Amino acid sequence: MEMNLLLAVPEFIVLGTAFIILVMEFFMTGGSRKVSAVIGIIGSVAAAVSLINMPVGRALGGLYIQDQLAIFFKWLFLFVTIIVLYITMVYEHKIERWKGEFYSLVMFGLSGMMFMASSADFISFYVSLELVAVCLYVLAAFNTGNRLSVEAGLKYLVTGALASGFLVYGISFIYGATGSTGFTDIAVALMGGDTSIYLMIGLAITVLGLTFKVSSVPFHVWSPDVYQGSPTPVAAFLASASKAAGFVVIIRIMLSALAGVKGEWVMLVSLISGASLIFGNLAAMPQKDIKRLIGYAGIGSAGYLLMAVAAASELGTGAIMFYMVAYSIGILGSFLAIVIFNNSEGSDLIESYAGLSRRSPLLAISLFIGLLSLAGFPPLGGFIAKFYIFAAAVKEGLWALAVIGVIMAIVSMYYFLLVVKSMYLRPPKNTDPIKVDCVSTVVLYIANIATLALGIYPGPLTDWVMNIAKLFFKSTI
Amino acid sequence: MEQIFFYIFAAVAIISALCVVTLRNPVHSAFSLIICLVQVAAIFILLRSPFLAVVQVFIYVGAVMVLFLFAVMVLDMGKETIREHMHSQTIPAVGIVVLLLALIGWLISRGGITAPLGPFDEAALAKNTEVIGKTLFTEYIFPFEVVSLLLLIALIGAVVLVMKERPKSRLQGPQA
Amino acid sequence: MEGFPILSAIILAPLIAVVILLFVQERMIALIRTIAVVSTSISLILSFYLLFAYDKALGGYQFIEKIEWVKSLGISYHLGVDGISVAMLVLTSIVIFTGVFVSWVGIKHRIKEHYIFLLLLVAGVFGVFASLDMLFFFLFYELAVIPMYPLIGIWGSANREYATMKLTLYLSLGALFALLGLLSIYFTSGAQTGVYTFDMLAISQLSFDSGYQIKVFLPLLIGFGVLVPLAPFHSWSPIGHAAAPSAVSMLHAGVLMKLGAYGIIRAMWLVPEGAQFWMPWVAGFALINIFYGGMVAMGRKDMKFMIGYSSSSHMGYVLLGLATVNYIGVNGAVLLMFAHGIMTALAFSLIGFVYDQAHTRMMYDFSGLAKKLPFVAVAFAIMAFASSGLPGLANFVAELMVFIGAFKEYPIHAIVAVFGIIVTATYMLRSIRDVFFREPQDKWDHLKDATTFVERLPFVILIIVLMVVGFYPSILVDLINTGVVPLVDKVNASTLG
Amino acid sequence: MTITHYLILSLLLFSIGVAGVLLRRNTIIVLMSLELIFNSVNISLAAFSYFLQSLNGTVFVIFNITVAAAEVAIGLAIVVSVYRSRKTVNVEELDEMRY
Amino acid sequence: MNIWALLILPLASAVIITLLTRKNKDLSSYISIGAVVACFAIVAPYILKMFGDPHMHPEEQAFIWLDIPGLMVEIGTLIDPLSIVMLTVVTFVGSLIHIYSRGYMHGEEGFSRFFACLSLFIFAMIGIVISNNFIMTFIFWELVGLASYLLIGYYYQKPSAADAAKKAFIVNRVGDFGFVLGIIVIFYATGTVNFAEVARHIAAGEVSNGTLGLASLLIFCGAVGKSAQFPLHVWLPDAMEGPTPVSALIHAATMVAAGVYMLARTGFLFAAAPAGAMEVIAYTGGITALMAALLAFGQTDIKRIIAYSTLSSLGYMVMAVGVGGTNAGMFYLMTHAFFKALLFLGAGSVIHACHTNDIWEMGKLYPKLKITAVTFILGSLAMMGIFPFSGFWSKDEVLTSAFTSGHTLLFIMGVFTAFLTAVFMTKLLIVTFFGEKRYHGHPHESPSLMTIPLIILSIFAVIAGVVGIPGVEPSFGDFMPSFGEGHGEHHFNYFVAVTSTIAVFIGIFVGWLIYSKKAIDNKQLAANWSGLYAALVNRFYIDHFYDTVLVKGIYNQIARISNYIEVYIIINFIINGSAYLTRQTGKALRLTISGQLQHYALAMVGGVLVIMMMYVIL
Repeated sequence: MEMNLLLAVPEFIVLGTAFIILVMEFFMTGGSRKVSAVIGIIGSVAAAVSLINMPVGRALGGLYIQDQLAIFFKWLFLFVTIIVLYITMVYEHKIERWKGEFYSLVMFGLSGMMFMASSADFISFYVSLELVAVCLYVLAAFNTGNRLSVEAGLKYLVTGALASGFLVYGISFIYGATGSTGFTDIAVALMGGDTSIYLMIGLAITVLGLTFKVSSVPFHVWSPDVYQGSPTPVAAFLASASKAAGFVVIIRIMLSALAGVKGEWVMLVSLISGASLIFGNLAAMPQKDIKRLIGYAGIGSAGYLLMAVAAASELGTGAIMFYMVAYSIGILGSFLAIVIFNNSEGSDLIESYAGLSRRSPLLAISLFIGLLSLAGFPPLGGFIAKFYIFAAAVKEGLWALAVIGVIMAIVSMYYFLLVVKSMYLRPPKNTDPIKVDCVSTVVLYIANIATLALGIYPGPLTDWVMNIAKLFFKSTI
Repeated sequence: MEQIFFYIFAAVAIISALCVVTLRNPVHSAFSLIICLVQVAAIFILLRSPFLAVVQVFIYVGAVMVLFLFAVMVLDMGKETIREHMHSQTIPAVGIVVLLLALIGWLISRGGITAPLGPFDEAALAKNTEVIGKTLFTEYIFPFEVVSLLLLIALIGAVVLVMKERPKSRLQGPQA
Repeated sequence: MEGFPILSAIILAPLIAVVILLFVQERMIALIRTIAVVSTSISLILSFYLLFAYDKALGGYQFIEKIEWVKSLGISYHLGVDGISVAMLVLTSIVIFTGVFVSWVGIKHRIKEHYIFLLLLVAGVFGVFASLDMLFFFLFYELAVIPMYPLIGIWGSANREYATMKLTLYLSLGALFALLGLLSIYFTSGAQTGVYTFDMLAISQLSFDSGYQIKVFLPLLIGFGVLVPLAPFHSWSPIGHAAAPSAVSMLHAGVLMKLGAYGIIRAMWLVPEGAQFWMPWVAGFALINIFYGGMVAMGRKDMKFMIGYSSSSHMGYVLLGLATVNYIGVNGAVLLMFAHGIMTALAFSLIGFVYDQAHTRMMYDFSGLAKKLPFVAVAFAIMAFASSGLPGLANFVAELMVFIGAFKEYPIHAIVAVFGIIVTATYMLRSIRDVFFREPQDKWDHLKDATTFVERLPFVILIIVLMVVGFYPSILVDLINTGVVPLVDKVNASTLG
Repeated sequence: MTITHYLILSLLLFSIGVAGVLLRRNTIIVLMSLELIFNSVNISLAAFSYFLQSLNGTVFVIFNITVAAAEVAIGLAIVVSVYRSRKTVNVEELDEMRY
Repeated sequence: MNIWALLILPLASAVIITLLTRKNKDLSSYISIGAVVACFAIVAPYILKMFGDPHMHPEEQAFIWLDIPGLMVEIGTLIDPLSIVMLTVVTFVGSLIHIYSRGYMHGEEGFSRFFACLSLFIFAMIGIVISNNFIMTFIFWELVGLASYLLIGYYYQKPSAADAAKKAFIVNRVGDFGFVLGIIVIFYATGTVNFAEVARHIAAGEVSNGTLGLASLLIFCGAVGKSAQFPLHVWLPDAMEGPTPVSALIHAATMVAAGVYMLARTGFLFAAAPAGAMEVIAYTGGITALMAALLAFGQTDIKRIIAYSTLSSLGYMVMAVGVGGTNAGMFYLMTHAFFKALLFLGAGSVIHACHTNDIWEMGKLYPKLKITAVTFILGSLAMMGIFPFSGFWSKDEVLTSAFTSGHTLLFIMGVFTAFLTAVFMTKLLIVTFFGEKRYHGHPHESPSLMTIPLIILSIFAVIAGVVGIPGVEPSFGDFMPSFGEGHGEHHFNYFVAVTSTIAVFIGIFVGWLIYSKKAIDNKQLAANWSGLYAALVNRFYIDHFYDTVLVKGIYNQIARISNYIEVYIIINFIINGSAYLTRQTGKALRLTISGQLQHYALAMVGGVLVIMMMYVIL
C-alpha cells in the first residue's frame, strides 16, 4: 500500500492554511479578519503552484488518485476559492461573528472538493462529499442572526441529508451488484456490459443522489432558497465550485466506473437533463431576486452539463470542463458585482438595479458580461461552453435534448436580458454613483476580460480540456 | 433459529421506526429510535459483524441519541409543542413512499447476488474486527482522514452555529 | 494591395473604432462621430475596392485569409469572398456608412454608446459575409445580433422593450437552430473524412448521403428562415423595425434580414440535395410571405410597420428566387437582397427623419408634406417606386429576374408573385398620397426638410446606388453571377433518389 | 436467510425514514428520520458485505455511521439556531423564501 | 447623329432641371423644350429617309445590359418605319406641347418640376418607341407610367389629383401584371426577348399555338392597361386631373397610344396567334370605343369629354389591330395624335381663359377666342371624320378593316360610335363656343406661345391624312411591317366611307337639334332616360364596382383579414400566447418551490419515484 504523500501536497497545503486560520483566531482581536482571507488566498495560490507539474498516480492507500482531470478541477476549485475569499472580504462586514472560522470553513470545504476530485472509490468519494456538504451546511447557515440564512441552512441540510441517504443507498446497491466500491474495480466488473437488477436499482438511485450536488432535477429544490438565503459568497461557492465538484465525481462515476453500462444510464441522464433544463429555465423567468434567479438558472446550467454527461464522450467531458470554467468565471464576476451593489444599496431585487449603467458602468458591464455569458451569448465564454455541449449532444445524436437545450437557451437569454434591461434601459431612481474600490475593479476587469477571452480565443483552453478528456478516457478503458 | 431472531429483530425495528415517525412526543420518538438502532445492531450481529454492532451501539446509542435527547431538552420540547404533528401533505407523501417502496421492493425481490464472491467467508469473518482495524489504517487511510476532518468540522460548525459569543481567549489581553 | 488582409481590414475597421471610442470622453461628440465616419468609410472604400478587384473571370473564393483558431476542433479564422459575398459586403458598407450619418442627425443622447453598439453590429455583419468557417459564421452572426438589444432598447421608440426582447430572442433562436444543423454537418463530414473541420470550403467538397442532407437542411432552413424572416416566424421583424431608431432599422432591414437569406444560400451550398428536396417548400412559404406580407402591409397605418411587412414580402421574392435554383432566379434573388437592402435603408432613414420631428408615423396624421419637405418627398417617392419595382431602380431588375426564374420552376407561384407587385404598388403609392400629397396642414409647419449636407448625404448616397444599379445592373450582376453559377450547378448536379 | 430479507428490511426502514422526513413537522424528528435512513442503508451495506464475502461494505458502514453522526451534530446545531431566531422548530413555519 | 442621343437628351434635361436649374424657371423650360426639339431634329432625317425608301432596312444597335447564363437583355434601338412614324408623332407633337406648356403653365409653382417630368416622359416614350426587345419595352413602359403618375399628380395638394395619379399607376400595374407574364411566356417559348429573334422563332413555327395565344393575350393585357381599354379604362378620365398639356401629350397623343404601338410592334405575335385571341382583342377595342362614346354624354367637364373621346379612339385603334388592320390602327394613331392633341390644347386654351372645366359655364366663347375656336373646330371635324380631314381617312381605314375582315358586328359598332362621337362633339362645340353666354369674367385669347402650336397642329389635323389616302405614294401602309397576308395596300371601300359619313352627318344633325336648335330638350331627354342617364353619369358604375366591390370589398377585406390574422392569431395568439404560456408554466413550476421544506423533500422523493418508474419502464 503506497502512501505517496507527495501527490496530496496541495490538499495538505490547503488544510494547513485552514488550520492556520483557525489557530490564528486565538490571537486575533478586533472585528476584521481580512488577514485570514489573505492567508487563505496565499495558501490557495501556494496549493495551485504546487499542482504545477504534479505527477499523476495513486496515493494514500490507493483510494486517492491524482490525474490530469483531478488537477484541472483542483485548479478550478482553487481559482474559485480565491475569488470567493475575495468576495467574502468585500462581504465581511455582514458576517456578524466567527469571521475567521468562516474563512477556515471555506478552506476546509475547498479541501473536501479537492478530495472529491481525487476520489477513486465510492467510500472516499462519499466521505469527501460529506466533508464538503457539512462545511457548506455550516456556511449556509452562518449568519445565525439572519432569519433567511438559518432557514437556508436548515433546508440545505435536510434536503442534503436526504439526498445523501439516497446516494449512499444507491451506492450500496452498486456495491451489491459488483462486489466492490473502487471505481476501477467496478469498471472492470462491468466491462462485460451485462447488468443485474441490483445494478439497475443502484444506478438509478445513485445518479439521482448525485443530482443534489449539481442541483438538477429532481434534487434541485434547495438551490433557489439556499442561493437567496445564504451569505452571498457561499452562494457563489455553491454555484461554482460545489457544482464543479459534483461534476468531477459525476465524470468519474458515470464515465469511468459505470462506463461499461452506458446504455443503461444515458436515457436516465437525458431525462434528468431535459427536466432540469425545462424546470430551471422556465421557473427562473418570473424571479425578482437576482440571487434566486441565478439559483434557478443554475438548475438549467446543470441540465446543460448533464446533457454533456449524457453524450458520454471525450467531447462531452471536455465540454463539461470548459463549461465549468466559463460558468464559474461568469458566476463569480456576477456575484462580486452583486455583493458590491448590495453593500451600497442593500437590495438584491432586480428592479433595484434600474439604471445601474448610469450609476456604475463597471458593475453594469460586469453583470452584463457575466450574465450574458451564463446565457450563452457569443462571443463570451459561456457561448463557447454551450456550443461545446451542443456539439457533444449533436455528435451523439441527442437531438431531442439539443432542441430543448436550444429553446431553453433562448428562455435563459430572456431572463438574463431582463436584468440587462433593468440596468441599461430603465432610468435610475437616484443618480449617485456606486463606488467600487480599486481591487474589486481589478477583479471585475479580470473576470470580464477572462470571459471575453474565453469566447474570443478559446483555443488554448479547449485544447487543454480536450487533451485531459482524452487522457482520462484512455486511462479508464 | 437465525430466521426467528431475524424476524424478531426486524419486527421490532420496524415497529420502533414507525413509532419514531408517528409518536407525538419527541422524547418518545427518541426512545423509539434508540430501540430501533439497537435492533439494527442486533441485525449486524446476525450478519457476523460484531464490530459494527459495537460501533453502532457506541456511536449511535451512546453519542448521537444523547445529542438528540440533549437537544430536545435544551429546546424544552418535553411535550410536543406543535399541535398538528403531521404535515398537511400526509396522503400524497404516504402514497409516494408506498409506491417507491413497492417499486424498489419489486425490483429487489427479482434480484439476487450475481457478483463474484470475495475471500471473506464465514471463517474469515471471525477475524473481522482485526482485519477491519488494519484496513482502516492502510487501504482506507484516505477516507479515514477525511472523516476525521469531517468530525472536526462538525465540531467547529456546532460551535459556530450555537455559541452566541466568542469566549474571551486566555491569550487575549483583558481589554479587548 | 497584394497580401493585404483586406477582408480582415473591413471587419476590423469598425472594431478598432469601437476600441478607440471606449477611450473617448462622452462629451466629445464631434470626435466620436468623426471616428465612426472614418471607420465606416474605410470599410466602404475597401469593400468597393473588392467590388472591382474581385476577379470575375476567375470566380470562386478570393481574398482568402486563414488562421488556425482552435486546432483541436478544426476551427479556423477563415475569410474569403465569392461574388455573392462581395455584393453583400458592399451593401453592408453602404448601409452602415449612411447609417452613421442618419444617427448623426437622429441620435441625441448617449451618442458614444450608440456608435459603439452600431459599429459592433456592423463588424458582425461584415464577418458573416466574409466567413468561410461555419463557427465564425455563427459567431459573427451573434455579434451582429447582440448589439441590437441595447440599440433598440435604449434609443428605440414606442414599445421598444418588448420589441427588442422579442427580436433578440427570435434571432438567437434561429441562430441556435442553425448552429445545431451546422454542428451536425461538422460531425458528419468529420466522420466521413476523419478530419473534423468547420471549414465550409472543405465541407463543400464532400457529398453526403442524400437522406442525411434532407434531414440536416431542415434545421438550417428553419434557423436561417427565422432571420429572413420566413412566415410564420416573421413577427419579430416589423415590430423590431418599428421600435428601432432609424440607423438600426436601416441595418436591421437592410442587412440583418439578408443574413438569413445568405445563410440559406450557404446551406444550399453545403447540402445541395437537401436544398433540392426542400426548395418547393421554401417556394410555398415564400409565396405566403409575398402575398400575406403584402396584404398585412396594406392594412397598416404605421409607416414603419408598413415597410416592415413589405420587407417580409420582399424577402419572399428573395426566397422564391432562391427556391428556383436556376441561374436567373438565384441571380435575381441575390440582386434583390442588395436592392432591397438599399431601398429599405432609404425607407427607414426617411421615415425616421420625419418621425424624429413629428413624433408620429401614422399615415393618417399627415398630409401634404411634399410642400414642406420636398426633398424628403422626392426621396420617399423614389424609395416607394423602387419598392414597387419601377425600372431604373435596382429592385426592378432583381424582381424581374426572380419572376423569370420562378416562372420556369413554379409557374403558379410566379403568377401570384407578379400579382404581388400590384399589392406593393398599392400600399406604397397610398402612403405617398396620404403622407406627402393632399392639402398641407398647419400643424406640420414646424417640420424641416433635409437641407444640410449631413442630413442629405445618406439619402443621396442610397438613391444614387439604387439608380446606378437600376440603370446598369450588370455592374453587380456580373459579379453575383460568378458566385451563383457554381452554386446552382452544384445543387442541380445532385440528383435525389 | 437470503439477502433479499435483509434488503427488504432495509428498504422498509428506509421508507419509514423517508416518510418521517416528509411528514413530521418537528425538525428534530425529521433529523431522527434521517438517522433511520442512514441506518437502513447500513443494513443493506452490511448485508451485501456479508453475502458478497467482502469487507468493503463493512468499512463503508463505519464511515457512514460517522458521517451520520457529524450530520446530526450540525443538524441539531442549526435547529438550535433556528429555534433561537424564530422560537419554533416547526418546519412548516420556515417558508420565508419561496417561489 | 447618334440615335442614342434621342434617349440621352431628354434624360439629361430631366436630370439637369432636377438637380441644377430647378430655381430658374425659364432656363428649365428652355432646356426641356430644347431637348425635345433636338430630338425632333434627330428624327427628321429619318423621316425623309423613310419617305425616300419606304421599305428601308431596320437599323438595330444594341449593347448588353444584363447577361447571365440563360438570360441576355440588351438595351437596343430598332429604327424602322414603324418606329420612325411613332417617333415623329412623339417628338413633333411633344415639341409643340412643350412650347405650348411654357405659356400654359406660366406662373405655376412647380414650373420647373413640370418640365423635368415632361422631359422624363419624352425620354421614356422614346425608349418605348425605339426599343428592340420586350424587356426594354417594359422598362420604358413602366417609366412612362411613372412620368404619367408624376404629371397627373402635378397638383398633388388636390386630393382628387393625388387619388387620380395613384389610380392611374395601379390600374396600369394590373395591366402590367399580364404584360410581365406575357414576356416571360415568350421568353420561355423562344429563349429570347429580342423582337426580331422572337419573330424569327415564331415564323419558324417553333412556338405552339396555345402558347402564342396565351402570350398574345397576356401582352395585350399590357396594352389594355396603358391604352385604357375596357375594363381597365377607368384611370384615363381621372387622369385629366393633370395639367392640360399633360392630357394632350400623355393621355391623348402618345402614351396611351403606346399600347397600340406595342401591339403593332409585336404584330408578328398577333399575326401568328390563333384567331380567338385576336377576336378578344378586337371586341375589347370595339366595346371600349362604343362604351366610351356613350359615356362621353354623361360628362360636363370639357377635358373629360375629350378624354372619353380619346378612350373611344383608342378602342378604335385596338379594334383595328384586332381585326388584323395593324396599319389602319397605326394610321389612326398618328392622325389621332394630331387632332386629339389639338383638341386638348384647345380645351386648355379655353380653360386658361375661363378658369373652369365645366362646359356649362362657357358658351359663346367664339367671339372671344377666335383662334382657339377655329382650331378646335378643325380638330373636332377631324375627329368626327369629315371628308377630307385626316380623321376621315384613318377612321375609314379602321372601319374598312373591320368590314372587309368580316367583322360586321364590329363594323356596326364602329359606325355607331362614329355617330355618337359626332353627336357629342357637336354638343361640345355648340355648348362651348356658341349658344348663350354662361361664362364669368373676361376670357381673352391665349398668348401666341399657346396659339401657334394650336395652329400648327390644326394644319396637321387637317392634312395628315394625306399619307393614308389610297393611291398616294409612298402609302402609309408601306411603312408598316407586314405580317402574313395582304397588307401594305389601302382598300378604299366606298360602302364603308359612305356609311360612316352618313352616320357622322346624322350625328352632327342630331347634336345640332338638341343643343343648338333645342328641338329636343336635353333635360327632358335625361329625365325620360333617367336610368340610362344616371348610368352614363356614373360611368356605367364600373368605377363604382371597382371601388366598392373589388377594392373595398375584396382587396381591403383581404388586407383587413390578413391584419387580423397577423395581429390576433399570429402575434397575439401564437407568438405572445406561447410566450405567455411559457411564462405561466414558469410561474406554475416555481410554485413547486413553495418554501416548505417538506414539499421539497416530497418533490425529491416524488422525482425519484417518477424517474425510476420511467427508467424501469423504458
